[in-house]
Amino acid sequence: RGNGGGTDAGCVTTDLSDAEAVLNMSNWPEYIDEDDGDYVSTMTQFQKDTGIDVTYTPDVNDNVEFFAKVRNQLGACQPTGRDMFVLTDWMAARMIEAGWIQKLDKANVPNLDKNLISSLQGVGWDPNRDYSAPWQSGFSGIAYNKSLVGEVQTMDELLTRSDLKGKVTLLTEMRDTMGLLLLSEGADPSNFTDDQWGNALEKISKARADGQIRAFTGNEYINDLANGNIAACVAWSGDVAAAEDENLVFLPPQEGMMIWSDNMIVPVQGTHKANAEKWIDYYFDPAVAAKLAAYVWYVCPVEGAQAEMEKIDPSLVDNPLIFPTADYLAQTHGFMALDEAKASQYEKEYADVIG
Amino acid sequence: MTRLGSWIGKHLMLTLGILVLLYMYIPNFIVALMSFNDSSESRNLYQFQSFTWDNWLNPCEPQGMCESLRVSISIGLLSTLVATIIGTLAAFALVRHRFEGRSTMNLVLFLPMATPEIVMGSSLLALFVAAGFGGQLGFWTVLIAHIMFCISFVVVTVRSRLAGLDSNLEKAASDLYANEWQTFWRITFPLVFPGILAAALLSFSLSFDDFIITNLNSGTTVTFPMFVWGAAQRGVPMQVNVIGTLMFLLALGIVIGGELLSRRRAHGKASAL
Amino acid sequence: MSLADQARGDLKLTGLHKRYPNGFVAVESLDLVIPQGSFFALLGPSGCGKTTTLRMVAGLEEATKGTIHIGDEDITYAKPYKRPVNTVFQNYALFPHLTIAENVAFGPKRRGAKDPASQVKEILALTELTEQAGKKPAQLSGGQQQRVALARAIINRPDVLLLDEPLGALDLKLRRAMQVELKRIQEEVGLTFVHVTHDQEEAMTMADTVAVMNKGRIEQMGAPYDLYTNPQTTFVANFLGRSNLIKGTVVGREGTGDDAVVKVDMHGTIATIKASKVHTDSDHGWVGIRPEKVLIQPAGEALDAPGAALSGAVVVDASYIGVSTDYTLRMPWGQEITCFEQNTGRRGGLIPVGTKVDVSWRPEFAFLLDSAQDVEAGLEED
Amino acid sequence: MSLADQARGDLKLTGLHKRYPNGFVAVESLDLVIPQGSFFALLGPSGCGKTTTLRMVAGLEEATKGTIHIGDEDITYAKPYKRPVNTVFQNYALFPHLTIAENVAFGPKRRGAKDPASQVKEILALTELTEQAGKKPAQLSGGQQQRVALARAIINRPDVLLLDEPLGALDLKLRRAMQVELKRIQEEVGLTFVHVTHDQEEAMTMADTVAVMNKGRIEQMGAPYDLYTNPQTTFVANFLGRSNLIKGTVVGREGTGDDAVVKVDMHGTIATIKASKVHTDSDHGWVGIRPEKVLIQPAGEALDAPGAALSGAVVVDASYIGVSTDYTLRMPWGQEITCFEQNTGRRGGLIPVGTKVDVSWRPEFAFLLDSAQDVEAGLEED
Amino acid sequence: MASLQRVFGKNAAYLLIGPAAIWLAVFFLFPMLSLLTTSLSDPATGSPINGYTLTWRIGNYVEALGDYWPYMARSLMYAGIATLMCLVLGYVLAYAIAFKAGRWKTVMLVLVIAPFFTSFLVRTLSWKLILADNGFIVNTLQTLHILGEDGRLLATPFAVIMGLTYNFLPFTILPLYTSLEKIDPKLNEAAADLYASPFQRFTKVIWPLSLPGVVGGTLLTFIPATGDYINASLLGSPNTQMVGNKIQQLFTTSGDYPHAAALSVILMVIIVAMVMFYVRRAGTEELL
Ligand SMILES: Nc1ncnc2c1ncn2[C@@H]1O[C@H](COP(=O)(O)OP(=O)(O)OP(=O)(O)O)[C@@H](O)[C@H]1O
Ligand SMILES: Nc1ncnc2c1ncn2[C@@H]1O[C@H](COP(=O)(O)OP(=O)(O)OP(=O)(O)O)[C@@H](O)[C@H]1O
Ligand SMILES: NCCCCNCCCN
Ligand SMILES: [Mg+2]
Ligand SMILES: [Mg+2]
Repeated sequence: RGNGGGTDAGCVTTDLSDAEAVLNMSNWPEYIDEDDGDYVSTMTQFQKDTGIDVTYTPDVNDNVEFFAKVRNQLGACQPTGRDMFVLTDWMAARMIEAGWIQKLDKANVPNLDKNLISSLQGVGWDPNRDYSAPWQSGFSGIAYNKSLVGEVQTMDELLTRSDLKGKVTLLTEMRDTMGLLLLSEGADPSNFTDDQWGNALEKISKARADGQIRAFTGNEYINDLANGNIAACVAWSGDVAAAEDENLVFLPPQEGMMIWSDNMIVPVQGTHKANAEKWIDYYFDPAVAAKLAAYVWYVCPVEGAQAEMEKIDPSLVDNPLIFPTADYLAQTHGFMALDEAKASQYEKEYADVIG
Repeated sequence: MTRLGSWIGKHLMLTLGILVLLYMYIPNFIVALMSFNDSSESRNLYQFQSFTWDNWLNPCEPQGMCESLRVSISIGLLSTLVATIIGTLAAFALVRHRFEGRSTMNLVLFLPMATPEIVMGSSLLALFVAAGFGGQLGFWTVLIAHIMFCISFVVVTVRSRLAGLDSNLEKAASDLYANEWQTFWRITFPLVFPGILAAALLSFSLSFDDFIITNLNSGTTVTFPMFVWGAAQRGVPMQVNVIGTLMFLLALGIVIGGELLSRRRAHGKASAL
Repeated sequence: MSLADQARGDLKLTGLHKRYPNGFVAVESLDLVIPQGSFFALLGPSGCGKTTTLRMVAGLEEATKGTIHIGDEDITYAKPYKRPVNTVFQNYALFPHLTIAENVAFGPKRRGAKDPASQVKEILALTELTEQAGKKPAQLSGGQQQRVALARAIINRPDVLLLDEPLGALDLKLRRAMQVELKRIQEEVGLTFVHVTHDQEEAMTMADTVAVMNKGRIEQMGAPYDLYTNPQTTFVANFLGRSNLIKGTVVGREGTGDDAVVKVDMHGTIATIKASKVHTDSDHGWVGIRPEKVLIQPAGEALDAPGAALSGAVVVDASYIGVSTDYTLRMPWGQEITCFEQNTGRRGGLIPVGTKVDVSWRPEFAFLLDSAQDVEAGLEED
Repeated sequence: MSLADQARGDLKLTGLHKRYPNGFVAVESLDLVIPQGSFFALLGPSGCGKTTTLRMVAGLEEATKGTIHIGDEDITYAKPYKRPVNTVFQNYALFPHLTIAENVAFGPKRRGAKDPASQVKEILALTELTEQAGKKPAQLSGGQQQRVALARAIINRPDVLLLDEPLGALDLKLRRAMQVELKRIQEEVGLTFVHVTHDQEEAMTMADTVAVMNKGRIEQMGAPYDLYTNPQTTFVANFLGRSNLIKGTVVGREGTGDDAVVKVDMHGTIATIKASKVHTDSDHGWVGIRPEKVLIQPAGEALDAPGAALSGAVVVDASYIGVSTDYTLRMPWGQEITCFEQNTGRRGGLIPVGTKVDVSWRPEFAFLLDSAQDVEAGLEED
Repeated sequence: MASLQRVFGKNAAYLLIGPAAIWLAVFFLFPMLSLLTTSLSDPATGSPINGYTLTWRIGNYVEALGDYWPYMARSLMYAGIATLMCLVLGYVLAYAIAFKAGRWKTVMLVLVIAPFFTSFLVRTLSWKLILADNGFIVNTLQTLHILGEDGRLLATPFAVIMGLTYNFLPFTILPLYTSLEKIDPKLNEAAADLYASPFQRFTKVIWPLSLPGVVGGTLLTFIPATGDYINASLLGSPNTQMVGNKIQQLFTTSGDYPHAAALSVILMVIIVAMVMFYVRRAGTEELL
């Protein structure tokens, strides 16, 4: 059911890519490599190769928050000022369903079809990858600062251990935090009941009331973790390793962890779709993908990147955070697809507990 | 008692006052210090690592920061201009004229100052959305909002200056053959000007600094405070401290420079003859 | 070099009336002719309408009735900036943001004068302000500011210059010095000055003509000497200087023309008063005698004044003020009267309180006022 | 009912000195004894240190040297709120947020008086303010405000009441009325009043003792009559009233004791001056004659003063001020002197400008001052 | 002619006031009205994108108050304490500037306003740095045993209130200064002369005369502080969230405009009621 304008109303602009060699995109913080001394980042290289001037804004901290920022424009068929967003699967699905996302021109993204890893093909919300292209995948688990506290193995420890009191953060992303809690409840995040949901929520509520939780965060947890303002938290896999702080440890809770993917999508009023497609195609080149993965330490969605990694940093070739084995993937879970009513019910309940 | 001790005893209030002032400057001091922090080595942004000029030499390095600064300054200047003009006119009406609805107007002018920003910002957002402008949120809606909340402050500032103006001066001017227009431009305006200037400065700082109302009505437009807010999520780039310090020094420079200039001018003219 | 080279006219106020919006009538049917080139002083108690009158002349207030003419021109409704009239305001109202020279040049520039700079120079020299030209008003002393206000007005060579207590804010010594200055400048430029003041001495020493105003009307006007020696109402008698007013009954009128006199019985003594100084037709009246006309001598000593002499008065107070002494005497009929005596030194000291004295005055200086008038009129009310 | 029921002491200032932080010495080694219960007036030109002196007595400014005693108690460094001294400030400094009654009750309440209300009632009655008790200061007239300031201070029955130009802001008529009031109250309550004023007439009529201050020192003090008739310096001679100072050379000293006199040659005329009025040891001096002691008569007419008489003077200006006339005379040696003449009416009018006159004065009223002193001292500087 | 001029004069007043009146009517009063209608709309049938229809749903208010009253109470308490702190600190500084600064008056006044130009977000963030758990201040306090071993300042009510105090201090100081500066120093001397000790001088003279500034300054502090959420966000924890956080969250992430609007209206009503009561008590109505 298309919400608001969408494609039905013919809300697609003409592509100005031929005239304007620019690309405006929003992505999550700390999600791309940066120039440093002699090191030339993938993005700089892309701009050199294509002549496209990229304005890259790392302003996505939380899917819902970002959605709130753009929903009015998208709904009214107004430009958001962005040609591309990188949003998590469920949010990408919601936007595609609303008719706010442009179809990619397959001819322009040959690398996508050629190199997308099999586990990310044929997702229910975009079976042919007509609308989206994965940027990175990752896991949500526990991180802690080992200079401050001992190992934190389970979510229950995280929420109750007294040495962590007031030094724990959880993510504002409902699916990450609640997924882990459902797991610790013994429930399956991809298929759970309202009761299980309620129990999991109660756990947070209690921990919060006890003063165990210091904050609900987006990506900013990483600084506080390094600095010692927090001792342990729910974290995203790549961030911890990429922080290059030997005290910071990421580990899957004993109950298992969550997996997700972030996807590049082009909104209907994005006026530089062809440039966006060039970007997608470029990042689906295995060499580029390997270079990016070596920097951000997230799961690389590009087939052939593992081989290219050999040339860049052999020590990373077997890193399960980047190239997870089937075994490793066995302990990961996805979050149940929710219809609109359930989604907004859960989101409201979650918001009330964390806000 | 030591000499310092007795000085402090005699100047207790002044000493305490200076302490309060120092308290107000603790963050500014840290901001200035951090603007010289070399953060390239480690991503830990909470500690002073080592000294560098780099941040000052490349203030615009962080993606989007200077763009957001440009947006903030444009909005600041535009809203200052419009609010100052509209507000000054209103102040004149309120001080110089007795008209029906004057007290209502006084109330309407007071209200925005008595309304929490979150309420003002959200009501404006509700209006924009209800009026079908939800999609147009951005530069113009922010500008409109800023003008709105600056007007009251301008009126209050200019009004008090105007009320203190000796009305005999205008009468004297008209006695000396100045018509209404000349009286305004040669006497009233120059005398009220310091008040207008103060109002403009206040407007600019309020607009430049605003986050709450802006955040609600900006859509995807990013102002400097919004950039900082967003950047706080990933660790504020040290260049933000450069901009913070720079703006502060600029303001201080303008005010103190203006003061010195006017003093020197008064002095210079007196000794010129 | 006199500035008064053009022919100008007299200032004529006819039936001038001012009712303020709140209904208060500040000026009531005022008639006045002020001859061109004269120095005219307007005296009167606070609130009597002096400022209102001046403001109507300047055009800063609109008359509700009556007309204002300068020469033949009716300026009753002209805009203030179109009138050949300038005002020196009580608190000067100098423009604080302009230098002295710019303040002075303000009028000429508005009128598009050809060479304001040289005019300014000339006027600043006249008012001895040349050295202050570049300063701002706040940098000047009170006296200097006063001169700037004057210069700023005079430079326009208005037909009429209005001065609303321009010296009110100065202390006594400075005030006296400024009076001399003002008078000098008026004589030099020859403009018509209309000067409002509370200070009687100031009015009398400076003006050609003094008008005493009371409750929105002119009570009496004339040359200072005439006004002082021959007041027509108790108000004027009390307000302009001091007067001893003693109850009297007319017992006869004699002579004609310049020699006509009226004989008045004053508690048993007969006083002879010139008909020109009699301002009542009734049989009762107030005999007015100025304190300096009251001559006294301890009882029994020779008293050198012809005419009325009385004995049986007692000194009840003696107040030494250096140049003179004020005696308060209790008269045989109980009334207290005031006597002013110059300390010439002839007496060798003060007359002690309690001394019995004889009192006399020359009859030609007494005046007779209407007994229906309030004997306290013109004295400070609370 | 007098309030002066307790025994209090004299106010003694000894070697009092005040240097302001900027280095300016406002008061230099001032010695002064003010007897208990007296009305003392401090006169002096602007900036001479009067206010500074009072503020040191009140404790609002700290003396840099010297001591202040009341009776035997040293209060030099006492806190202002612990001194038995109160001040009536120039602009009254009434508390705008308190009613008149609350203003007046302020002091007693601070001291924890038992029944402030009845004290306030009494004082308000004394100062005729009973009806104003509930009003705020802004609702009162200037004169009423002045009385509140007075009441607020008097109610505390301080040993010493300081008045710093309390009448300075009032207009002349009101001022004269308030002087009478002030004097009445002082006599009624019997406190020591120290009164600073610019107005000489005020000082002379009100005070038992007048001190003339100049540049941080007391130049001369004494009873008004003594001070006026026998000034010791040109400053006092010029500042307190006016003086004609004429160059003279001592030609001889005669007699002894009370009869001792000094003979002075004044442009050819010999003046005989009492030794008690001679304030110089040198051979040259200024002979001082007060304008009211200068008697004139058109040349040839009889002049009734014994002693020195001169002819050849010419009237160059006559200024009529009602009660008297000021004549300016050019003397044969070119100097201009001032003559004050009461308009007794004896002369029948003014002496016209240009008239040749004879001049005389009684020798006992002349005084001789040191020729080393500035003849212009005490006159208004610009 | 006279009356003609008067009519024109009146029109001039309307011409002058017009732009401000229109601007505020359209972009302040009207939005407030629109906020009111949104607050009475059904959240179920509308959305931020498609708008809401007025159904007079009072339930929004009941729910908003029921669910969020702790936030409201916390806001009022934090803002109240911060306002008191501002009053104390601000009074000291305003007093020093007005009476003791001498020729440094202007300079000090400028220094009060200058920090405005360093974005307050930047300054608030640097408090986060200053108060960090492993920072100098916390360590010192721990060494002095003022704070326990695992004691902290950040993410406590203290940090939030301190942040509010810090950020709104200039708004207290300026009105205070304006009214202190108007007080004639002679009044203080007169009080000293009339046996008032320094403390009594303050309570009986200076303080009552500065009341307009006290009222103005506290209002300008309390009102925005109550609605603030930045300090609670950056320096607080989930347990120190203020009503502003909630309103902002409902408007943005939750997209629940009716409840957000209802909460805003409640906040506004409470503030207006408190202001009226306060101003009446302080007897400074003419101030408004
Ligand atoms: N705008 C006004 N509205 C109503 N009444 C006024 C107005 N201006 C003056 N008055 C009243 O008119 C009367 C005359 O005022 P005016 O200023 O002319 O007196 P004045 O003679 O100049 O007194 P002063 O010597 O005190 O200056 C006073 O009673 C005053 O209160
Ligand atoms: N706080 C101060 N710092 C420096 N100099 C001062 C200060 N207060 C007063 N003075 C100077 O001290 C001198 C005496 O001042 P004071 O106020 O005592 O004079 P005054 O005799 O009362 O004068 P006036 O008659 O004008 O009131 C003046 O020259 C004045 O400029
Ligand atoms: N630093 C990059 C973090 C990317 C996180 N993506 C979040 C997905 C959450 N479900
Ligand atoms: Mg007047
Ligand atoms: Mg003084």
